[in-house]
Amino acid sequence: MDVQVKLFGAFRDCQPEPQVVLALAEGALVADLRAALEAHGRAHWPNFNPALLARSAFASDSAVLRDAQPVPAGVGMAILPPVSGG
Amino acid sequence: MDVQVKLFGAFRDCQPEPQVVLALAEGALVADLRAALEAHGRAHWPNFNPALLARSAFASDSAVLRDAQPVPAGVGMAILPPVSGG
Amino acid sequence: MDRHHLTVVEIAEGKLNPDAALEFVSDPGFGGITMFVGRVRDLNHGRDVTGISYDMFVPLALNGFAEIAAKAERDFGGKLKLYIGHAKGRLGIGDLAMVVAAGTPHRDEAFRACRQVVEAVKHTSPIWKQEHYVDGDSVWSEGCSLCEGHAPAGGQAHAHAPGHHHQHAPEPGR
Amino acid sequence: MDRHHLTVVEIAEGKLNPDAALEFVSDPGFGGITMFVGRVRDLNHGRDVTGISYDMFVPLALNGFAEIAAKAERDFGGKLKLYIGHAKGRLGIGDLAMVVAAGTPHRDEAFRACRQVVEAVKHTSPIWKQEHYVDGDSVWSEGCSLCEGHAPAGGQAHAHAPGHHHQHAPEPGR
Repeated sequence: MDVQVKLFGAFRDCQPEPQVVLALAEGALVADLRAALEAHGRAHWPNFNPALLARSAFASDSAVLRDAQPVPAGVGMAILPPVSGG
Repeated sequence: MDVQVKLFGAFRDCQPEPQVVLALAEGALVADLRAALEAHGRAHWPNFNPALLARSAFASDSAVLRDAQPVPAGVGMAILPPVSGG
Repeated sequence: MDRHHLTVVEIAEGKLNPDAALEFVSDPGFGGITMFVGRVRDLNHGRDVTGISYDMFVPLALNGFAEIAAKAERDFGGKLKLYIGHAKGRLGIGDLAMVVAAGTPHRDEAFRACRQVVEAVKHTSPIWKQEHYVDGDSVWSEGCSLCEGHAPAGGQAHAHAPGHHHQHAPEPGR
Repeated sequence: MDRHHLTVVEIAEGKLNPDAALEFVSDPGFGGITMFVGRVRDLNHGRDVTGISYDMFVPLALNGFAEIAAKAERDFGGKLKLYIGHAKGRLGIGDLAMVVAAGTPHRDEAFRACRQVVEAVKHTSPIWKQEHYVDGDSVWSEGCSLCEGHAPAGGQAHAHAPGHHHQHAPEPGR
């Protein structure tokens, strides 16, 4: 399945478009999505920072999802670097 | 010497005027002023509350004065019931 | 002391202005502002309140505000602007009794300075309130004694915890 | 949840309004209101700042604000109105980044609820800031990781003390 991942914070600077689309197997976990984004970053983003990705979380529109959870089907995802609001 | 004492809070209800004038000996301490006000209250104020006076402080325009301090000459004084600002 | 604005507003002449307080404590170097607004509420200890009269010994109160501000400046390192305002006279429900604002570079100091100043004003300022009830009765609130043994010399806040409530002294307006 | 107003304001479309926040959290039964205003300051870690861009994942942020408000309501007994507002986009020096206001019957709860909400928003909301410097450079601020091991599940504030500052994560706007 194709999963769209919106980019936020420092990931905005990796490419002009605000999202990437990654191909995952059916039933993939968030950990698989993390691995796919890391592979994509290493392949396509000259300024990719794997350490930042390791400290970043994945989320749907409504909740942060843990690595052991499945990627929900048909839902846009987002990659969230460490936050610094306010 | 005559000392004017401004009345605040619940002491406002003891008489229509907002102050009393009490006669004290030269060199009187705040403790003497306290005794004089108590005598005045017992003599003239039907609703006088000695317990409230015991919890009240005397002050000039610029500072709270302790019982052991002299009453400053030529300065208006005030009787301050327990405070409840804000 | 132009970093601190200290004011008593007679209700017949005007109202406390939270906007002016925010504006006063703002600074290009400040990232955090905390403001407290105390308002007259409609119910206290189960009695319907129609208003509160605030009596105040104004010169001593302003003197005390200046001491409170000076202490906050010492405690929070000098990079601090403060606004301390209190109303005087007969207030109705919802009227503003007190506005305190603190501006500092970082938020932690803004929160702590604002809280410290509010508690000091409430516990040491020569201000008295008389609650007026629907049934026509009026009662002067009990409060904090300023006598020795009750409060330290110098007019500074005594050692009440922030959440302190007097057993002998309900705090009707709050 | 009409006791809580949760909003994100795109700077191109408007500004955060502290007056509206005060108004919203007011109630005839409330004696205490505490408000925090976060503003962009001109200097951080010795570098002259010209502005900050706030990036935000808006639907998740609003969801998080609602969780933060629900937790505050549980923690402070339900008699609470909250306003949580955050700006989005490119802000200049002095612009308001964040406004949080809490109204409660008594002041202690107002102070504690306001502080708790501010810390939760800063530590758990999907909001990122990019500082812009006089020399033309821009840097994304480090911050709080939302990964497991860093933050608990459920989007609630993690166990930072109120005065917490990240060693790895200076807090430039504050």
